[in-house]
Formats: sequence, structure tokens, C-alpha cells
Amino acid sequence: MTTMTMIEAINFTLRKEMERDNRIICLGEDIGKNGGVFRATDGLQALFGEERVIDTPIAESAIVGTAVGMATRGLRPVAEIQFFGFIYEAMDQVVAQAARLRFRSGGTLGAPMVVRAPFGGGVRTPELHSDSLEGLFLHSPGLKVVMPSNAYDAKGLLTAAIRDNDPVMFLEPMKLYRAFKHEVPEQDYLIEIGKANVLKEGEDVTIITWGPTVPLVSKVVEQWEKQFNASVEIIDLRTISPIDEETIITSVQKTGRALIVHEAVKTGGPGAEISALINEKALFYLTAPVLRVTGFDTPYPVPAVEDEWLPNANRIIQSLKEVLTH
Amino acid sequence: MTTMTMIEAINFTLRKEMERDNRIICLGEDIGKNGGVFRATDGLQALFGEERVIDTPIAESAIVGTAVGMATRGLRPVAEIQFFGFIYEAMDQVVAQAARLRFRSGGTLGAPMVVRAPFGGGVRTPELHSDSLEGLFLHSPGLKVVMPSNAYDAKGLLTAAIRDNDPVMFLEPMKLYRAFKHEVPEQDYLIEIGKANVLKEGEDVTIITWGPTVPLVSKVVEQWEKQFNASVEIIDLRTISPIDEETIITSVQKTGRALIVHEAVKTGGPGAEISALINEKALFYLTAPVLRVTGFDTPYPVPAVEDEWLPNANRIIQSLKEVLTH
Amino acid sequence: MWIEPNETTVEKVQYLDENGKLLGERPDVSDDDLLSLYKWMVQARTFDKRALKLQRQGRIGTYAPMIGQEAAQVGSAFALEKQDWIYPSYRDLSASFVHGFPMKNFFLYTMGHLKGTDAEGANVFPVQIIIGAQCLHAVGGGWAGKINNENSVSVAYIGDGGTSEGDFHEALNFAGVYKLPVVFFVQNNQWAISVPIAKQTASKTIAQKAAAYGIAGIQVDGNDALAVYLTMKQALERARNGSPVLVEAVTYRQGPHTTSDDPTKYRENSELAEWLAKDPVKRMKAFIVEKGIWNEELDQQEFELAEQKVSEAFELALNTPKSNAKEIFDLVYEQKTIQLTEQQNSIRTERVLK
Amino acid sequence: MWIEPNETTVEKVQYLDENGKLLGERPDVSDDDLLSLYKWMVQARTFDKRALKLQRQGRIGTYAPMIGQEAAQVGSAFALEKQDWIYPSYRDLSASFVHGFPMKNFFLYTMGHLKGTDAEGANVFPVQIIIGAQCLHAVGGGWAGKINNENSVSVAYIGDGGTSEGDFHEALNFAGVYKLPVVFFVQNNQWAISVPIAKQTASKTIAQKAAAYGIAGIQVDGNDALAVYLTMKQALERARNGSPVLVEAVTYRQGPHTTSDDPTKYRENSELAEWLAKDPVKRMKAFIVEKGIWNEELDQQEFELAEQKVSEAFELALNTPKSNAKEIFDLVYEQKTIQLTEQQNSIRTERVLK
Ligand SMILES: Cc1ncc(C[n+]2csc(CCOP(=O)(O)OP(=O)(O)O)c2C)c(N)n1
Ligand SMILES: Cc1ncc(C[n+]2csc(CCOP(=O)(O)OP(=O)(O)O)c2C)c(N)n1
Ligand SMILES: [Mg+2]
Ligand SMILES: [Mg+2]
Repeated sequence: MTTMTMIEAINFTLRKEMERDNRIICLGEDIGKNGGVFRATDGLQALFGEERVIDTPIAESAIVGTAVGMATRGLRPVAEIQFFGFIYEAMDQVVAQAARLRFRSGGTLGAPMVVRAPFGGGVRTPELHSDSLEGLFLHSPGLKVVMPSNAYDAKGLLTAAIRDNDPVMFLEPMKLYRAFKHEVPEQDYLIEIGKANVLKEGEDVTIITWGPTVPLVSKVVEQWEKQFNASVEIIDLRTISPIDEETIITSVQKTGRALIVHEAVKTGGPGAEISALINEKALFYLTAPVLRVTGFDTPYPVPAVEDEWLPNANRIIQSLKEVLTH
Repeated sequence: MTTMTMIEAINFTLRKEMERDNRIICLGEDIGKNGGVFRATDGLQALFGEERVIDTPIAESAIVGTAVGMATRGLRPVAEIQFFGFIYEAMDQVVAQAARLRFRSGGTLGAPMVVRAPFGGGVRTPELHSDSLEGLFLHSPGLKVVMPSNAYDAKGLLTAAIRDNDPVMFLEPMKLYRAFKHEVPEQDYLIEIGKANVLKEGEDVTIITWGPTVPLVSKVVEQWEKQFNASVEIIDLRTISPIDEETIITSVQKTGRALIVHEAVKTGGPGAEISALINEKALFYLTAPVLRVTGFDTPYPVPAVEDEWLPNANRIIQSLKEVLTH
Repeated sequence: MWIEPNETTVEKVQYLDENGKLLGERPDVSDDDLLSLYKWMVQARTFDKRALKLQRQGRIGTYAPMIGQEAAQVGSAFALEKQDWIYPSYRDLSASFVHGFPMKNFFLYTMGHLKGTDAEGANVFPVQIIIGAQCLHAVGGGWAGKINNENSVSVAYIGDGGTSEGDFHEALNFAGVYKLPVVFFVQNNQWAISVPIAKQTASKTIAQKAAAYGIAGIQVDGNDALAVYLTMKQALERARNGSPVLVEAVTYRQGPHTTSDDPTKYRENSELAEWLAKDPVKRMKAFIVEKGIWNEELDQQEFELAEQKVSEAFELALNTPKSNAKEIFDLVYEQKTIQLTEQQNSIRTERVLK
Repeated sequence: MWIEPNETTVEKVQYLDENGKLLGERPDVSDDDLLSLYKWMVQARTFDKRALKLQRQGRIGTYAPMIGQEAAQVGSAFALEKQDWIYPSYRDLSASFVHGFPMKNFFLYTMGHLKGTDAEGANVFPVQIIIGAQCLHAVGGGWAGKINNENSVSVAYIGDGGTSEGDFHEALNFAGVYKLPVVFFVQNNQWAISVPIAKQTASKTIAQKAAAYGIAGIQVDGNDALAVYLTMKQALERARNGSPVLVEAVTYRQGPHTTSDDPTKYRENSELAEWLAKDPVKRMKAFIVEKGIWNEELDQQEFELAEQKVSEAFELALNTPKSNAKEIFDLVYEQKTIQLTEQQNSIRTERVLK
């Protein structure tokens, strides 16, 4: 088996899938010769030509809208939005067009397409490059939203996303692109969309997290589990929409305590939905309030203060303590 | 005192405010001679001229973006989005520009502006005219989101929105435009943004709702309270962002039961945040799971089935029963 | 040096004058095609009148009449090949009918039925409500057609008001850069609800907007079916050869914007009167009558036939079982999520209390 | 009849040739102004070099160099009146400096400070990261200026790539319809990150895009400070009189897109070499030296002075207390919500564990 960084795994997967299925087209800003600003599509244009790896003008609505059009006419586009914060420009095409196409065509058309985008904090970017906006799409029926936390998941989830017959948002935590190497099988495998991954089993509290905060949570738990004298279960959600209710509820019914960690701002975010679900389906198992460690309810801030803004170790430890001692 | 429909109250308020403060400018599609597709701005252009009541080309991003520019240079724009479902086209200008301007200018600029838009179900509209999208803006820091459920509130909230120094989304339930008349004082009054209204006190369960579902909930409660032999507290949220935590928590601490009713789709919606808040701050007062009666997790459907899709009386009664008998 | 506003000269293509008299040379169109063009226009007008009546009777929902725009819609769609695709807006019914969209399903659409956009195999995209969005779908569709060597052109139908949207711009720009087989067909019917074209853009014509994208543009008399048809033929040929084009059909919305609209609030009756004199159906009829291939009797028969087809379509729509709320959960994803299954199961079939 | 692609003739305005020789007549610009233009360009280049160095040393964050575009930025901003507003993108530093934005604060910006966009009273909007969005703010700002009789023009700065965004289109269209005092100043530096202008639009020039909006357009040699300055004077006058305009300054991004970019991945060195020969700073210097109002010694002094100003600005930035996380909660609304107060209070000041 080879080891890869997450960005290598994404690049490898795109290549493999494009080799397998020539209906797959990549399009986006600077993805051709330049190979994408993070090199996710490095080398693909040289391999597959300018017809299949398309540098687009700067127009996000057009990137997604064009992909919708392609998807309905026999192609399987993989669109890149250079940074996820620019998705606002394409909001109608993502949420009102791609997501609703199956519905509005009475089931006669579908939009098998993927929208990839890097996002996430801690990388000292200019504004609107780091925002975690998965919550907006969780609230938008017709989309699937997935987010890998490591290279292995990136390959399995991206493969599944590309082969899915519905539009999938594939969100790539920038901070993890080159942070770790993992073993990644070269052969074909899929990670099922809609299924969470119980990263670590535990008895006393469930931490639900995804994407960029997964390694952080793992590290904190590793370092603090003993000191807290508690056994922690960690769920890597992998798919934000549809949420894997079963895994979450089963776990919380066992542990009776839950902590949700995400980078998106707190209010109205995905953590709210998870907490509400737990309330709905496991209320009487709870021995402590479900807490959320998240980005604060401000715009994503400037680099000077982002480490304090993000759900960092201090904040996770603090909330874990609260949940456990309630 | 005069009685007015909600649309009359909105029209009246716009006129009064424009008379009071000549920095107020209205802009939007068909708001001039035509007076808006619902007549919200009827007569205003004749009164205030084409310079202050502006018919724009069809470009929602431009309507909001232009308003942002105006707001930073001494005007107080009130922009109309013809139907709220078209806000996706203006998402960047609303969420990334207007909402963040104070923040990104280091506090040197603000965007005192209102975005008005009709929305809501039961009116047999074409697609994307009925969608309840307040949840997207609840998750977007820097905005305020208000929603009146009657003519009196419409005037007080719109006045407050126009005078607020931050961008406010003022969402108008179409179904209620002409459904009822209420007493509306002609003189100046404000309803504070961020404060919910306890419509009816009760002891056994709290129903939290807003906008189009308020009259429905009131009616259901009126008809069924006796049969359930329970006393129901009804909170009309009035402001979706920022949420009035205090009113909600105080009520639930008293009743121990909560039901949330909204037209927005369930998953990741505003009801999730309210449930999560209750979980966080009043968990041990709860004697039943917090339930949500909402739009289903599908695109807003075609007219033939919208009555079943919407949180209707049957569904509210059913869930109320569940909450009460738990 | 300054390029002054509106310095481009734009010459409108016209074959028939307002009375249906041929201007200049006889174009190379067979009598059969002339008659078909006219018959489709009769069908369009008949459908429109009936739909208006049904709406007034409360039997169908909001309706956006196409009266006055029959030449633009029929003329353009009649020029298409079967493998071409159209991407219509809410008003482009007759273009859709000409290209094979079943009238019955449009009735279903106005009745709020889930199958109201089903083209039953015709290459007609679901009608677009969001102004401008369809232009991008046409670009993507055209692109796919090019990659898949379908020899197929994609036609985006849009109104004058729609040209103000960002999506319109982005679509034309993409098509220009990648030389895609796309025709942008703009029906400039002078109004976008209550906003006249002069308040929509300072550009003297819509055709000249092509200059911004390095593509060809043309303006055509949109009430002259012959001119529209022949221009569209050329436009399609250019597009088929990889040169996207912008066509502006100058026409007029004789009716209200939709059945919810009251045009007397914002426009003068005199303007309508002027345009009624240029009515496209009347004009085409005069031409074929003058040509000796049509007469009053045939005309009456044709209108009756058209009525009959509309009645049949409406009957079929009426007899189609109403959409059921349970169905919607199956239309969100290819495979239903557990959340949707749970919600589907929760739906009761009893009458909804309001 | 067909308007063929790119049939508009566009003539580029130029005053100086590549060697700084005057082409044609002597323009009416005072020696003082000529020297000021040059000195600002020196300041710009000096700032740019230092910023690059500081970025390489890890003392400031990502930086988008403006080298090669000094004439376009300085020439355009130097033509402004104090009451005019500019709406810059991330690369328009020297335009901002000329219009009064403090260099110190731009250093703060690159250091991720909350006050990095504070113009301290100069009419400079916070730099825009979202391509195209600033065009609409300029339109709204210009509109307010018109309504308030400020006699003020709003200038939107945008790149060639930015012209592809929907917001660009919507902005020009609004300005055209309502005759707003706005100048859209496009620096066509040939590249949008790795995408050359030919892949950005099929339009031969950006200036000709004005035709789509019924406004005037003009193309100017963007490496010729004199041409930019004089053209911008005209543009501002037109705009001040209620005729919005589009100016295309043809220039070149000599450096990488930003310090994170590696242009050798996508462009030829030979292209850069060609454009280095047209360098705007060199060209202006040759002109004023030839004119006898400048010499090597003055030049050296000027560069030293510029260095000194940059050093001072950087020192001031360094000595500005770092932004504190607690501050952000006060910048979201005029009045803090209870949620924000609670969150602000929850912030601990201890070192962040990672
Ligand atoms: C994005 C969006 N904005 C606004 C509307 C509301 N609206 C529906 S039709 C219309 C006017 C369209 O005018 P035009 O493009 O000229 O087409 P016409 O109706 O004249 O055929 C408007 C503003 C919409 N449907 N979508
Ligand atoms: C809406 C949006 N899309 C994409 C980007 C990413 N991006 C930043 S700069 C840039 C290129 C801009 O090119 P151009 O407009 O020519 O300006 P230049 O950088 O050459 O000055 C891109 C694609 C962005 N910041 N915003
Ligand atoms: Mg129109
Ligand atoms: Mg550029």
C-alpha cells in the first residue's frame, strides 16, 4: 500500500476515476495547467486534454450551472470552486438548480455531479477562504455533503461522490491537505455516503465531529482521556448530509453524553441539528446537556485571532470537562 | 385607531418612514409605478419621486450590492427582493458583503439597510416563490432577521428594522398579507428586534413559532386546548436572528415541554437551533423530547401537495399530543 | 479613443411588413413550411386564449400568456433539428410545443402537478422560473453535446429583462470562450413585468450585447415569423459549427405579465394598440392568403382543430390522477434517505385541516 | 443583419512609446504633476519590493504584488478629486495609497490585523476579495453621491478576470440605466492567476464590453502613466457629468499572482521579458529625464525616501498592538447580542493549545 497526503489522494482519485469513465469532466478556475491552486488537479490536463480538464473564466455561478447542464446530457462533471467561501456566488445554481433538478423534472432528469471546494481555518488566508458553510447545504434538500478527515476517507468518499447519481458537495479541509500521510490503497474502494465512522469506541461521552477538527479531537482525547478518567467515543461524521442518525443515536444512548465540535459558526449550524436529533430520539438517555464547541457567531476573523476563534484544544477540553462533570 | 391588513401596514410604514427621513430609498423590481407585485410600495413613487423609489433591472445581486454601497454613503436603503426564493442570486451580497461590512471595515463602516421579501406557502405559487429560508440567515453572522405575523407587528418591526444600523432581513409571509386586519396605531412605535412575544401564557407546553404559522398555531390551540386538557404557551418569535433565548428558556423551564413549528424544511433549520438551545440551557426541565413540525426535507413542492407538506393543523395536533403524553 | 455609447449600427432583419407584404426577395421556404409555421401559431394563440379562460375560471393556476410572441417562439423553434435542445422560461410554451413538449403536461404544470415539466422524451428542459439560470444549463448542455459529438445546438430562451442578470452574462462569456453550440434567443417583448426596456438597459439594442463576448449578434423583427425562422436557421448553423450567437427578436407582450398582473397600472393603451397593428398571427395569415395557399375557410377549420387539440390535452390533464404528497419523497434523491422515509411514513392521508 | 464578432474598432490611447518618447503632441500636464506621478510610482515599486521581501521572511502574510501595474494604478488614482471614492481589489494598493490610504494599515492588513482595512478618513473602501463584488458597491456609492449632490465619482478597480463575473455585468448595467457617476477601471494585466485573457473572454478587448451597457468605453496603454492619467481625467469628467464609463488599461502582472503562486507553472519567460521592456516606471523615468526635469541623482534620492517611508509604515504597523480575539465580538453588530456577549466572556486569554 502507498501512503499519501490528502491532496495526493484527491488527485489520485480524480485521475483513476477519469481513466475509468470518460464521461467525467473537471472544470474550474486554474485547474488546468496550473493544476489548481492546491494542485488537486495537477497533471490531469496533460493526461486527459483540455476538453476534459477545463479552465473556466472567473464565474462561479457559471461553473456550477454549466455543470448542471452537462450532467443532464450524459457527462459527469466535477466542478471545483476555488475556495468554498465563493460558493455564495453560485448559491442559486447549487441549491435551487442542481439540488432540485430531480424534483423539478418530476424525476426525469438528475444531476450526477460533484462540487469540490477547499475550506477551513488555521491557514492564515484572506477573508472568505476559510469559512465552514456545510450547514447551509445541510438545510438544502437534494444535496449530499461529504467531508473527509484523512487521505483514506478522501479517496473512498470522492469515489463514491463521483459515482453518485445526485449532486454531492465534496468539502476539503485545506489544513489537512498536506498535514498527514495515510495508507491509501490504489485499488478501487468506496466509502458509503451517509455513514459515519466510529473512530474510537468509548463509554462515557460521544464526541461528534468531522473534517478539519477530527485530528484535533483525536489528539485531545488521546492526551486527556486518562486525566479525565473517562472513556470517550469519537464519531467522524464523514457525511454532513444526510446525517447518519443511527450511529449518533446508538452511541449517545450508550454514553449518555455528547459534545459536538465543528468549525462552522455555532448558531443555526450543523451542531444544532445534531443536538436537536439527539433531543428528539435519545432525550432520556442524556445525563448532561449536549454542548457545542464551534466557531463563534462572528464572521470568520482575521489571521491574528483565528486560533482563538476556532474550536481549539483549550475549548474542547473545557467543554469536555463540563459535559463529563454535569 | 385604524385597522389594516399586513400589506397596508407595510405600505403605511414605508411611507411614514420615508417622510420622516429622506435618506431612506426604496429599490427593487417593479416597485415603482407598479407598486410592487403585492402593492407593498403602492403610491410611494408618486409621493417621493423616481429618485427615492427606484425600479431596478432584474438583478438581485445588484439590488443588494447597490444597497450596500448606498448604505455606506449616507443613505438608508430598503431593498425589495420580489420573492425570497430569489435571494440565492444575491447571497454573496447579503451574507458576505452586507452582513460582514462592519466587521471587515474594522468597525469604520456599517450597512444600515433592510432587505424585504415576501415568502411562505399556501399561496399556490410557482417554484421558489414560497420557500422559507430564514435558517440560512440565522447561520450568517452580522444579519438580523425579523418576521411579522400580523399587521401590528409588521409596522413596529419594519420601523425598527429601518432605523437599525445593521442590515436586517424583513421577511413577509405572503399568506398573511391580506388574510387579517388588525388595529395599527398611526403614530410611531417600535417593536424591539431580538425580543419574542409571548402571545399566550400557559403551563404545560411551549409552542415556539413565527410568521405564517402563528395564526395557524393560535387557532389550533384555541380549538384543541380543552380537548387536550392542557394549557399551552405560545411564543411568536418575531425575530429569528438574534434569537431571544431568554424568553424561550424561561418558558420551557416553566412548561417542561416544547414544540417548534415552522415552514422551513426541518433538517438544519431554525427549529434545530431552538431545540439545541433548550437542550443546552434547560435540559433538566424537559419532561418530553422537543419536537418540530416543519416543512419536510424536500424542495418546496408543487401546489397540488403543498397543504400536506406545510405544517398543517393535523400535524400540529399530532405532535402536540405526542409532546403532551410523553 | 472613446467608443461612444451605442455607436454600433444594428439593422433589424425583416421579411414581411406589418401587413404581411413581402419586402424584397422571396425567401427559399416551401409552402408546406409556411403553412406549418402558421398552423403552429394558430395552435399557440388558441392554447393561450383557452389557458387564460381556464385560469379565470379557477381551473388552472397562474398563467403567463404568450400572446403577441407567437412568431418569435414558433419561428425559432420551427428551425430546430430534433436533436437540438431548448431551455425555456415560463413563457415559452409554444416554442416548447413545436419542439415536442406535450400540451397536456403544460396543463398539468399549471395545475401544480409533479409531472408538469415532463417532456416525455422531447429535448425540452424543465421551464425555468429563476430568470437567467437556464442560460447556463444551455451552455452546459451544449458543451456536453459538443463533447459527445451530438451535432446538437442548445437554445436558451430568455426575455429582455433576463439580460440584466449575472447568469446571462456568464453564460454568453463561457459560450464565447469555448465556442459552444449555443443560441441565446432573447424575446425583447419591451417589458419585464412593469419595467420597460429603456429602464432595463441603456444599450440601444440587445443584439449589440454580443460584442461583449466576441460572438455574433443579430436583431430580427420578432413579429415576422418568416424573418425569425430564417434568421434562426442561420443562427443554428453558426452555432452548430461552433460559433455561439445572440439573437434578439423584437416583439411585444400583448397580454399581462401573468394572470396576476394588471398592466394598466404601468403602460399606455396606445402602445398596445400600436403593437396590435403588428400582430404576428395576422401578418403571417395575410402573407399566406395573399400567396394563395390559405383562405378564410381553411383558417376557420385550423382554429377549430387547434381548439380541439387543446380540449383533448386539457381532458387528458384533468384525467391524470392528482399528485400525491407521498410521491415527493421519492423525487429528492435517487435513493430515499432514512429521514425522508420516516417523513413519508408520517404523512396521513386524511383531509388537511387548515 | 449580423453584427460579426469583434467588429468594433478599438484604438488604444498612448502618449509615450516604450522608451518614454512622446508620441504626437505635448499634453497639458504640469511638470509638478509629472514628477508627482513618477514619485508615486517609485513609492509603489518600493513598497512592493519590500512587501515581497517581508513576506519571504515570514513577517507578513500572503501578498499580491502590483509590480508592472504602477502606471495604471497611480495614473488613474492621481486623476481623482479628494471627494471621489475608490473601491479597490486586493491588488490595488498604490491606487489606494495615492488616494490617501495609509501604508501602515496595509501592513496591518497583511499581518491579519482587524484594522487592516481602516482608511482613516480617506475615501477608500475596504479591499475586496470577492471578485466583482466591489463593482456594485461603487455603483451604490456613486448613486448615493449623486442623490446627495456630492459631485463625487466612484471608481471600481477590477481585473481582466473579474469582468467574467455576473456582478461586473450587473454593475455596468445599473450604472448605464441610471447614468451614475461611476468609472469602471479594469486593469487588464493579461492574466487571472493562471488563466490568460484569451481564455477569459472571446471579446478582443475589454473596452468594447461597454457597448453592452450603452456606456462609453476606452482602451489605454496601462503602462503609460501619462496616457492613463489623461484618459482617467476624461473618464472622471464624463462620470461626474452623469455618464458612467469603462476604462481598460492594458498592462502586465510582472510578478506572481500572489506570494503563494508559481507563474512558471503556466506562462513563458519570454512573455515576461517582452513586457519588462515596456516597464511603466522605466518608461516614465525616461520621459522626465529626457524632459530635463529629473536625473539619476534625484532618482536615487527618491527611491531612498520611498524606502524610508515604507520602513516607517512598517515600524508603525509592528508597534500597533496585535488584534485581540475579544475585540471581534464588538464588530459584528452595533450592539452586541447576548449570544456574542456570552461567547466573548467565554474566551480565555491563555495560550492556545493546538
Ligand atoms: C431571479 C428572478 N428574479 C425575479 C423574478 C421575478 N420575475 C418573474 S418574470 C419577471 C420579468 C421577466 O421579464 P423578461 O425577462 O423580459 O421576460 P418576460 O416576462 O417579458 O417574458 C420577473 C422580474 C424571477 N422569476 N427570478
Ligand atoms: C468570487 C471569487 N472567485 C474566485 C476568486 C479567486 N481568485 C482570486 S484572484 C483571482 C484572479 C483574478 O484575476 P483578475 O481579475 O484578472 O485580477 P488580477 O489578480 O490579475 O489582478 C481569482 C480567481 C475570488 N477571490 N473570488
Ligand atoms: Mg420581457
Ligand atoms: Mg488579471
